Amino acid sequence: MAVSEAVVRAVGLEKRYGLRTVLRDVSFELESGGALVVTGPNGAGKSTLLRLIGGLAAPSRGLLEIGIERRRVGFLGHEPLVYRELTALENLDLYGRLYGVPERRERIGMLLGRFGLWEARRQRISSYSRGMTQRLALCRALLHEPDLVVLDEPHASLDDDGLALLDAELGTLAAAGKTLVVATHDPARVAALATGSIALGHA
Amino acid sequence: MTAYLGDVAALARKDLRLELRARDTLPAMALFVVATLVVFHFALPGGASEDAAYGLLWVALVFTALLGLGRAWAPESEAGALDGLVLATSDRSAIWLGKALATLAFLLAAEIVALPAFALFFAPLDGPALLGVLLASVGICAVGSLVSAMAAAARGREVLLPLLFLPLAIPLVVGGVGSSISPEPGAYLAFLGLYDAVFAILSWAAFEYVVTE
Amino acid sequence: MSITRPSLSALAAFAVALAAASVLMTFFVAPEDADQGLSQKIFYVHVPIALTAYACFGLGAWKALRLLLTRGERYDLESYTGIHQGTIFGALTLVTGSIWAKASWGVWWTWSSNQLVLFLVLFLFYCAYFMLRFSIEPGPQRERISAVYALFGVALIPVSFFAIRLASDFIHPTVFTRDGPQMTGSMFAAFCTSWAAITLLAYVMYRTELAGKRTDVNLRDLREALAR
Amino acid sequence: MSAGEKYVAAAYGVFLVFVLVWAAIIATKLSRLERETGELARLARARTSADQGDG
Repeated sequence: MAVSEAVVRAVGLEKRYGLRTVLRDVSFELESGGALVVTGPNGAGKSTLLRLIGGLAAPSRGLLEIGIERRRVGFLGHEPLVYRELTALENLDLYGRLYGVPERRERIGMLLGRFGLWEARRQRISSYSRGMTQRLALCRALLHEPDLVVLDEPHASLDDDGLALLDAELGTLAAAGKTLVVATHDPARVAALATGSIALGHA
Repeated sequence: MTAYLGDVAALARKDLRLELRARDTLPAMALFVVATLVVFHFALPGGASEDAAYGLLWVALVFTALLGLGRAWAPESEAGALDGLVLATSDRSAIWLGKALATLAFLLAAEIVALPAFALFFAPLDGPALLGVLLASVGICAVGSLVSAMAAAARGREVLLPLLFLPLAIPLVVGGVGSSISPEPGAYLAFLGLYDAVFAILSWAAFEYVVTE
Repeated sequence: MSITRPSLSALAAFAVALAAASVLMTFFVAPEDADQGLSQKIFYVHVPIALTAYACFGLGAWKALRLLLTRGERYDLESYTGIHQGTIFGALTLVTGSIWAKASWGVWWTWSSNQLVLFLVLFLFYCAYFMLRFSIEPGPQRERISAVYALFGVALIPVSFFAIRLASDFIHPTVFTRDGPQMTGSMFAAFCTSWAAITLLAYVMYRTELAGKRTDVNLRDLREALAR
Repeated sequence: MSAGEKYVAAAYGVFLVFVLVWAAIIATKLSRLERETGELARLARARTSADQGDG
């Protein structure tokens, strides 16, 4: 099997917000199709590391190479990154146009159906529960069939069938050879998929 | 190029849809500008010249624009939507252009209310004056959208926005007032066009650096 | 400090020498102005300060452009210090300008002197630069936003210059601005020495402040390294 | 002093005062830096002697 070169490579990564150093000396490699699990207590910088990988922030020091073009990355963060006063359809339609998703309507319909939001597709996000908002954020993150999927504590605020849907989705993504980065407090849940893991302590 | 304009159109449409739904910026701007004109009526001493009234129109327009600009990036900062746009959009200047066009639409809508009210309360507005208002409004929205994005990244943005915006608006006020009261408004209109060109290009090129972390 | 650039102390010494020369030439060589008399001597210090302020704003904008293009962190401090100097000299321009206005026209402030009005606008603009800078968390975004604002400033200078000239047509139809006194040879020589002296002094101050700010950054890194 | 001389003196005086004030600000900054570097130097010396102690 050809050695699959690293899709994401970090060497001595450091991130500083103001005078606070949030990430210090983080190094790892993630090959294509692999799944990196990021663990660590709250405030250890998990979300910051994922924002760096997702392309939402630049490292203060150190090297971060991402072999995938920014718009081929799917990002799920603590914030849903949607407009609360728009409906699910309107949000996904906007992002579909920006990402240039082919057959946008069909793809949106399929995703909303798969994540159980089809009935609520015309309701505004402000009327959604936290679990429904999290599912919509998942639809937005997967809308453009990204090659690299970055998920920051995706299991948070999901109910049981939401969790089942998510686990199934992670399975299909891994099977499809997508590269995953998952930050979680419950590594057991994604242990089956993980090809690598990194534990962040307080910098 | 069409993809870029597609992005701009989708982003501007999103703002118009949000405004029609929430209806919290446009009515406020229209009411604010008329109320300001009425206050100016009482503020103007009896014998004040007509020129002074034109000057006050521009003060009213600038502060009405400030009201709109203060809310320009509010929808984006709610559920982290700006990060979503920064990730999804191929050329981030489209985010600025979409916002500038939407803000211009709101400002023009407020002016549709303000200008007849001004003509009614104070003095007539001829062709060059209206063109001056249009050209200045373009400049206000181009620079204003960028500057309010800067303020959105800072603490105390409500206080900061006027401080950042007003010095940049001074040339627009000069051009606008000049086009209303000067016998040959041509020079002032040309100046407004120059301002719009210079600062629109600068804002268009600089926006990428303002929103990326 | 790279050795190719002259050392700070040499520059400082040269600046002092130039300053002394300019004072001598201003008061003992250059003849008094025909109609303004002695008060015209303020010109030799007011105009060079204004030109130095422009130079500092230009330097700040140039470093800002370098920061945006090359993402080199060192340019942020240089741009910030340059604009800090520019704002100080801008304030000085306003003060010496109003003294000159009082001396030649009997009023502390006049809207008809285009240069004074321009500096008032720029002073407002650049004070907002510091308000903006200090309300954002230190980091790459603050550096870039400050840099963009600095570039807007340098675009605002010519635009405001035209605006004020256009404005003076309808605000003050009766205009009595002085468009720069005609200068004989020795007056011009005195002006040039004074200009060189003040520009050099500003550069020395810029380099000194920059050294201070860089030391602050180094100290912070050291303190963090030792604290661990 | 005639009015003209007063204003010339005022202008140059303002510039001189400014330079002195600026020098004073730099002086205070210098003394602060000196104190901080002193503290750090002591910390470093304490650190190195501690390393040698249990080295």
